[in-house]
Parts: sequence; C-alpha cells; structure tokens
Amino acid sequence: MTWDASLLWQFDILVLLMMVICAVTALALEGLLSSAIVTGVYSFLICLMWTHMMAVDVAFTEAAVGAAISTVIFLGTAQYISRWIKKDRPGEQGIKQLTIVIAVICAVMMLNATRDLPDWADPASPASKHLSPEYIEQAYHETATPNVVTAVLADYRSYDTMFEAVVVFAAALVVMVLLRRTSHKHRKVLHLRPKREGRDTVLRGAAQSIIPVMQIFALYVLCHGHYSPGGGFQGGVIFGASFILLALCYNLKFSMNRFREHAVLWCCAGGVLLYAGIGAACLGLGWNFLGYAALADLLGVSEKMARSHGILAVEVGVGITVMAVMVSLYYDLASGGDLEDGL
Amino acid sequence: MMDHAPILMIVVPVFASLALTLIGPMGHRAAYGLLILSVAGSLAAAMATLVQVVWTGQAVHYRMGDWVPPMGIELVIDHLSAGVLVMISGCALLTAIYSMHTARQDNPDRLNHYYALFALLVAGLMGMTATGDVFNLYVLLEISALSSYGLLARGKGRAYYATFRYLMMGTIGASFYLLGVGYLYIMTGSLNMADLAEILKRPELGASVNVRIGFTLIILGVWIKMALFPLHAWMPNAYSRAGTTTACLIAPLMTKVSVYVMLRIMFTVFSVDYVFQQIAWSRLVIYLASAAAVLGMITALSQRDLRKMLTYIIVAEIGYLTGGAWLANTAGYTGAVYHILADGLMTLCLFMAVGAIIYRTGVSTSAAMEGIFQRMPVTAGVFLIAAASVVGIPPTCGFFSKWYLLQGAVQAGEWVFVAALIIAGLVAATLFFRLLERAFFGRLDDPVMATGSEEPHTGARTIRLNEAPLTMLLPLVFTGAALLGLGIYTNEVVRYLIRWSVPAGM
Amino acid sequence: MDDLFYFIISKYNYWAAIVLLFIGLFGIIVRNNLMKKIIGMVIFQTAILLFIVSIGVKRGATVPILKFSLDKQPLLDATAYANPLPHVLILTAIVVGVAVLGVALALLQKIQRVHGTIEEDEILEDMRK
Amino acid sequence: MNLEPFFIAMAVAILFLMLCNLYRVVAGPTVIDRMLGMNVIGTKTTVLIVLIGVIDGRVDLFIDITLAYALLNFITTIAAARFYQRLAQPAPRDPRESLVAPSAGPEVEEVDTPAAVADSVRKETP
Amino acid sequence: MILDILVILAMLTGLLFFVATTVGIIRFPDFYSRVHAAGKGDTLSTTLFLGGAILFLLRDFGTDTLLTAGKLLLIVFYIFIASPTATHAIIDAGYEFRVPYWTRSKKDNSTKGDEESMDNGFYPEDLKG
Repeated sequence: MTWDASLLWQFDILVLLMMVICAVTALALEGLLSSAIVTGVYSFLICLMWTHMMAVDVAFTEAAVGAAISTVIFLGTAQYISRWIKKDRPGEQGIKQLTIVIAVICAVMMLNATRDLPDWADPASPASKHLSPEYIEQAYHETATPNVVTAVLADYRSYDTMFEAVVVFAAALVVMVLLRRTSHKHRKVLHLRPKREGRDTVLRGAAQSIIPVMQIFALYVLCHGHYSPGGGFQGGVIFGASFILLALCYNLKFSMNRFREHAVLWCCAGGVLLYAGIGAACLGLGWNFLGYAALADLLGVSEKMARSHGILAVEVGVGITVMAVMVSLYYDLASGGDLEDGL
Repeated sequence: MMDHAPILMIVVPVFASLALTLIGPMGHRAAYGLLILSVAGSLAAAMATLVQVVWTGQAVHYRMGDWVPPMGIELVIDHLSAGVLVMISGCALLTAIYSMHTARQDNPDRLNHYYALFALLVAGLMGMTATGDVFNLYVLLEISALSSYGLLARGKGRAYYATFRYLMMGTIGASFYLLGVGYLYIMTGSLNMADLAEILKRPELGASVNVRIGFTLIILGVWIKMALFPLHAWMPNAYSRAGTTTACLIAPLMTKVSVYVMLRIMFTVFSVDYVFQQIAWSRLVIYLASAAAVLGMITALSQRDLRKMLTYIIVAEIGYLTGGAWLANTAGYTGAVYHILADGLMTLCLFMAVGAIIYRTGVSTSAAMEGIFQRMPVTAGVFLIAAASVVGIPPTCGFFSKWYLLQGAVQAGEWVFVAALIIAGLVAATLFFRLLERAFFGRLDDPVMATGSEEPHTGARTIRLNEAPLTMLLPLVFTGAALLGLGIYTNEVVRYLIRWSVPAGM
Repeated sequence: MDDLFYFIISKYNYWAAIVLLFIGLFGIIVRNNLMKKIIGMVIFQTAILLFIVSIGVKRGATVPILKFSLDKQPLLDATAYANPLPHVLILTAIVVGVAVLGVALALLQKIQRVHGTIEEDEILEDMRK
Repeated sequence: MNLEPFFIAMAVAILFLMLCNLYRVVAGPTVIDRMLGMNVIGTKTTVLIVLIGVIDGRVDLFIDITLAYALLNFITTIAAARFYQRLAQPAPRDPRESLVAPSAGPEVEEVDTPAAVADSVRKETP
Repeated sequence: MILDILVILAMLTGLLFFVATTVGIIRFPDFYSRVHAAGKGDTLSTTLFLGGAILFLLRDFGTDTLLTAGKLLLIVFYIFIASPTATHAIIDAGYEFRVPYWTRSKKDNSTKGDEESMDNGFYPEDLKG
C-alpha cells in the first residue's frame, strides 16, 4: 500500500470538486454571461489540475486559451445574442428523458468499469510502459530537444501538428465565410462605443506597459519551446492576445490599423504554408515528408541539429497561424462580422 | 515521385486551399482551375497508389518524417483504402468540374474561400482514409468536419440551425471517438493501428471490459458521424438546405468515409473474432441496420423535397452498408465494401442530376421532375441509370452490391436483413417509379409546375430543350457511365481489390 | 479500510472525468438554449481531455522536460518523467476544441440574426412557419 | 530545513480559500461579482502554480505559465468590463434581420435562370 | 535558516491577506466594497507569496536561480500593474451601470441583515445575467 507516497490527493480532490461545482453551475445559471464566466473559472481549475499532473505544456495551452481566448470570444458573441435563457418547456421532454436514462446507465457502467483500469499514476501501467519510455530515452539523442513534448509534437508526430495548424486555419476561414459581411445594410445590435477619453487613461497606460512585454514574452515562449514548456501554439495565442488587448483598451479600428484584415488572412495561410512548405522541402531533398533530417546538408549541421532547427521552423509556422487565427476570430466574432466596432 | 504519392494526394489539396486563400480575388475562373488542378493531382496520386497496390498485392506504407511506425505516424494504403481513396478523389474531381455554375450561384462573394474549404474537405477525407494512426484519424476527422460546417452553412438562411445541429452531433461523435481512443490507449499504450492490433490479440485484453467500452465508444462516435438510423436526425436538414455543390460533395463522401472508418476499426484494429465473439451487442446491429434501410426508404417516399428525399435514401444505404459489415461473412463484407464504392457514385450521380434539374427549373420539390425527359433528356437519362442502380437493376452496380449483401445475409441466416433489403428495394422502386412517371409523362401545364418553370400558361405543349450547361453535363454523364462500368467490371473489382482486403478469420 | 482508501485514491480521477463527461452531455441534451449547449460541449470535451491526460501521470515523476546533471548530461530515466504522449494528443485536441468553439459561436450569431432567438423550441417554431 | 510540508499546507489552504471564493462566483448576485470572483481565483491559481513548481523542485518550468496567467487573466476582466460599459448606454435594439443572410445571397445570381425571372416578375406584380 | 524563516513569514502573511480578501469578498454587502477587498488584498498577498518563492529560490544561489528569481520579479511587477487595472475596469463598468452604493439605512430596512435579502431589487436587471 503505497498511497501515502502518491500525489497530493487532497489537492486533486478539492480541485475536482470545484470543477464539478463549476460545471453544474455553468449549466444551471440563467444568465448566459454568468455561465460564460463560470466556464472561465472552470478552465482555470482544469489548468491547475493539469499543472499538478505535470502536463505543463497542456496547462500552458489551457491557460492561454481558457484565460484569454475562449472567454473573450464568448463575451464577443454575447453582444449579439439574447443573454437570458428561457425556462425549458415541459411538453417536449419525452425523448430527452429517454436519452438521459440511457446516459445515466452508460455512466454507471463506465464508473463500474474503472475498477478494471490501471491505477491512477501507476508507473507500471501499459501506457507508461509501451511507447513513452522510448520517446523519453531517444528524443534527446535524435532531436536535441530536452522538452520531450515539443520533440514528439513537432517531430515524431509532426504530421498531426501540421493538421492541427490546418484545423485552426480552417476555423478562421469558416468563421470569416460565415460572418464577414460586405454590405452594411443590416446593422448591429449594440450602438457605437461612446467616446470616453478621460477615464480610459488608466487602461491605456496599463496596456502600453503590458503589450510590449506580452509580445516579447510570446516570442520567448515560441523560441524557447525546446527547453521549457511552450512552443508555437502558446506563443501564438499570447501574441494574438496582445492584439486583442490593444483592441479592448483602445478600439477595434485602432488594432485593425496595426494588423489589417488582409495581413491577418495572409498570416493565417502563411504559417501553414511555412509548415507544409518545410515538409515539402524535405520531400524534395529526397527524404519523406516532414523528415527534417533532410535539411542537414542545406544548413550544414548534423541530422540531429537539423531536426532541432526543423522543429523550431515548424513551431514558428504554427505560431504565425495561431496568432493570426486568434486575432481573426476576435475581429469577426466581436464585431459581428462588419469589423466596425468590437467589444 | 511515385514513392511519395501517398502523401502528395493529401497535401496537394492543402496547398491548393492555402493558395486559394492567399492569392485573393483572382477571378472565378482561376480559382476554379486551381481547384480542379489540385483535385486532379490528388486523383492521379491516388490512381498511382491503387495501381501500385494492385500490382504488388501489398499495402503501401509511408513513414511520415522517416520515423519507424509505433513512434511516428505512418500512412497505410491497402486494397480497401486505395479503392476508397480513388472513389473520394474521383467524386471530388467530378464535383469540382460540376461546380462551375452552381458554386458561383451559391457564393456570389467569397468564392475563393468556398473553394479553399472544398479543397480542405477533400484533404481531410483523403487523410482519414490513408492514415494508419488512430489519433491522426481524429484530427483529420475534425478537419473534414470543420470544413463541411463551413460549406453547409453557405446555404440559404435556414441552413444555419441545421448546421449547428450537425456541429453539435459531429462534435459529440468525434469526442466519443476520441474517448474511445483514450480507452484503447490506456489499456494498450499505443496509437498505431497495426501495433494496436498486435497488442489487442493478448487474451487478457480480449476479456477486458474497458477495451470493450473503448470499442463501443469508437463505434458509437462513428455511427453518429455516419448517421446510422436512430442517430441520423441531424442529417436530412443539413444536407437538403445546403447549396448544390456542397450537397454533391458532402452527401456521397462524408458518410462513406465514416463507414470506411468503421470497417477499419472493426477489422484492422480489432479483429473478426473480437468483434463477433466478445461484443455482446454485435447481433443487434443487424436489426438496427434493417430498421435503417426500411425506415429510411419509407421516409424518403413521403418527402416532397427532392434533396431531402435523396438524403433519406442515404440513411437507408447506410443501413445496407452497416448490415453488410456486421454480417460476419465474406459475401456480406464484399457487398459492404463494394457498396461503399457503388453508393458513393450513385449518390453523387443522383445529387448531381437533381442539382442540374434544380439549377434549370428553380424548383426543389418533386414537381421539378415534370417532363424532364423532354426538356433535359441527358440529365433524365442519367437519373434513370442512377435510379436503376439504387433499386438494383442488373447492369448497374447497385444490383451487384445488393446481390452480395443478400447472399451474405442468406449465408448468415439473418432473415430480417434479407427481408429489409427486399422491402427497401421495392420501396425504392416505387419511389423512383413515381418520379420517373412524372418525368416521362409529366404535363408542363400542371398548375404546380406553373409556379416555377418557364412559359407557364401557354396551354400547348411547346417544349424547349433546356439542358444543363456542359460543365454540369459532362461529369454527370461520366458518373452515369461509371455506374454502368462498375457494374460490368464487378468481377474484376471484387477479384483484384476486395478479395484482398477481406480480413483474416472471416 | 486501507484497501478502500487505496481504491478511492487510485480511481478518483477517472470518476471525476466520467462525471464531468456526463454533466456536459446532460447539458447538451437537456438545455434548450443553444449557448448552454455550447457550454455543455466545452465541458464534455474537457472531461475527455482530463481523462486522457490522467493516463500520462506517473507517481513520483516530474515534468517531461529532461533534467541535466552538472556536466550537462541528460537524465534519461523513463520512470522519472511523466508520459509525454498524452500531453501531445491533448495539445492537439485543445486546439481543435477552440476551433470548433469559434465556429459554433459564429453559427450562433448567424442563428440569432436569422431567427431572432437562440432558444431551440422557438427556432423550430420559427422554421415551421 | 525541509519546507515541503509547509508548502503543501499552504497550497491546500489556498485551495480552501478558492473554494470559498467560488461561492461568490456561483452565487453572484451580479455578473460583475462573478467576474471579481474569477479574477481572484485567477490570481490564486497563479500562486498555486508557483507553489506546485516549488514543491516539484523545478520552478523555472512553471514560471512561464504563471507569467502567461498574470498577463492574460487581465484580458478577460477587461473584456467583461468593456462589455458592460457598452451595455450601460441605453440603445434601441433590433436583433432580427431579414431571413436571408446577406453574405450568402443566392438571389443575386439566380436571375439568369428562367424560373428566377418568373419568380421575380411574380413578386413585383401584386 | 534565516531565509527559511523569512519564507515562512512571507507566505503566512500572504495567507493572512488572502483570508482577509476572501472574507471581504464573501461578507461585504455591496459590489464596490467587494472589489475593494479583492483589488487590494489579492495584489499584496500574491506579491508576498511570490516574494516568498523568490527567497526560497535564493537559498541555493546560482545563475539559474537568479534568472528564475528575475522572472518571478517580473511576474510580481506585472501583477502589480495588471491586477489594480483590472479592478479599476470592473469598478468603472459597475459605476457606469449606476450600481447603487450600500448605505446603513438600507441595511437597517432589511430584517435579515444579509446582502442576499436586498439583492433582488438592488441591482440593474442587465447585470444579473
């Protein structure tokens, strides 16, 4: 019985309890904004949980996404929808109740089946025995990247990551195709923001001091992904968030003058193009797609270092795409598609 | 270049979609040409791979980034996936050629972005089919899903709610799939399909309840994606409200690829023994499939909207496919795989023909069929072939797939499924007979028709030939010919392609 | 008593994930409001992510970033680091989740514009007209 | 001196405080109160991540997350505050648009088909 | 040893302020006073906790720890900027919404003496969702 040597279970149980409370509250509240905010708290908690499970990269991503992007786009959408739910009507619940009964039966079966799962945090579980030791033991020798997660993400499974970049690109494209309006006939729900020069000074001052640091930090996260948690996605989100902050503290036009819609679209596609282009370059040099070792001769380094550089280049591609996509999502969703006035 | 064909057929459309986004407003024709070029490249690569697979009789493996499989991702293209890949890229190419007029009609603005999403959808579907990694399949599933949301929402005003429901169901399905992959990963520690299959042969995993849960979740997720009968509610509205090009692209491909994924999971990751001996509910699936076939066809019979009717026919066809796959014998499996190819073509053909008719008449109810034989003889002829194929009349490929399915059902002694196949065939015959009757003997001065067609109240039957434009007609005719050709060369297809992919232990 | 305690300690994470999963699913099925459905979807997805990250945890293991000894040699003991593979999968899955969330919200705005409401039954009524 | 038990105690204590703050998030009564609760929970999360890092002995890897939190937690709060500033002005609202979405206007191009012509003529005559 | 005691002192003080903040957030009657408690107490106690961590790091002095300590100082600095600004923005939003102040007389009117009892008519409708 080694439970006393296990992780901090008191910690976990408290966090999980809070997560369940948040989840129930988010679904039960009547105001939609309240639910969005409770969802934000939920994402803080899950980030905490992941930090505690030593998944720092995941926690970093969740921090960037949950703390900034999700809640902001929720709020941006909330401007254009009715913000109260109406009580569910009783008459139409028959099929729903049946589904719930089935779902509860499934839940009980799955809870019962956890008996059979390997113990939590067991170092001898199949998942910890089969593939992951090889990654941990070989990644550094083959890619010169101490952060195993980055090595696996951008080299061993870089094909996945390329399509991850394509997914966000597709999302930006879909949102743009859906919302972006060329005509201004159908105007907005909320009116233009009033001029409030005087009292915004505090916000602008803070923004002026925070945004540069944020951007430098984003670049640091992007480039330092080999040695510490972080990488293209996290850096991209933080960089994109800096533009969102600019738009929030000044206004949408101000931000758009610095990062125009065309440039955003170019960056969205350009990042993916960089990624896929590197893959295709490897293919042209006689290796398989995304075999960065092909770049060794070109760069004049060993294959191991070529992989390391390849990872960096690919992360830059992901970073550019994600940055542009986050900005694009904000532009389109917060302005309702006419790019006139944001949150 | 031959060695790299497996990756090229996936990456070329991705590059095309990037180019379509980047180059900006470069005119309709340039965008159209670029799309066709990329999809044709994809088709060429798929054909090359197919030839290679059939020639050598072995699966083609492509290691991504030169990593050895359990650590890296690999593409595995065997006989089954090679056939499906050619089907996907072929259908996509035909739709791309077909889209010249309809896509512009549906998208007066942002045609480039529409085509970019089109290319992304093709890339996603090709990637799903070619991959040999269960998690990679999830990522590509989401790509194809996201781009299809974008394409479907380009329909008319009410498409948004239908798309939203599709998004919800699609996300639930994909999430179930992901959870199932998580269960498999926690029990085995691997994500590569071949490696998983190797590990899952261990007896202690065969009896494990969690592996069974994982299997169930994956299959459930895939069923939601492919709209098997009780889970199909999202599909009819989403497809019938979409634009013509979108419907032609998504309706034949999305569901078929999901069926392919189901086969892959059942027979490559798991094994025949596992699926039919360890899974308690595997016998129930036949009943579900029978219900899908019969109810789908009957619901189709009661539809007035042509596209909705075709969508319910897809629901029924999904029933055939699922039933064939779960019959657990070679004939049933052959029928199911053959029907993936046949049904892809047949659905494409029907949707294209209906799209052409709607394009010319502007009416989407069955009233549009009035007198089609006089006004659009070629379209109507192809429609007739496709209808014959759905009903299952000999020279067309629909007959042969049904034949194999029936044979398999009889061998397995699943009389419910036999009955369902026959009833569904009869209902389909009724359905198409009604339509074709109107198309052949239809009167143009019918008051229903007066609202939509040209020259409503002339009284006399002065019928102008009003055939669809050539870019629509060519792919249509080609698809019709392919339906016949696939039927005529059934033996070859089965012998060189499908026999090789029959899983061990069937 | 110890056995029971050990049992709870070794499984609670899975339980929490499954409970959250079904809370999310419940939200998607039962709530009438489309925004609530989206929130349910977010919870549903994160529950799955929580489950999969739980696979990667090892007792006594640290962050999967290699430690270096004083003479710059990496410590390559697999039991000392958490399993990196689930982290990679979840990174990708989070990104996919954000993408889907963005598209869902865009659709929501469109639905509000077209139907004037985001309550499911009212939309259905509106569509029947 | 081994400070690890002390840090663990601190972490659990902060978590309890978080649980108390969660009351404000759950109970409201206004959205701004919830926002406040979220802000406070965000800061506590920052501290907790640093503490986990200290307990694990590799703080340098956890600090980036903390910095990201410190910078990004701010954005959410500002966004919510902005939202309410915009809402505070009374404005007439007309959320309902025409049934056909302007971006996907198929009627524009449908004119060349005869049916559409007939349709448009029919629309104009009454 | 002295550093250890300093660490413990800093963190205990920080915890004290956290407790004060929490009590304030839960018990204060109106929105403005709650923001006040949150804005001040939270910033200070976070600073104290992170200061404690810096001191703890400096126990084994070296370039690595110095760098980490520097980053922690940066975090302290930015929390010092961001947290009050965020509080300011929240207050501003509430002020523009004309959220009423809490006064003694109002409290006297309510029999329960708890803020919950007067909430119902107390806040603008828009703020509750």
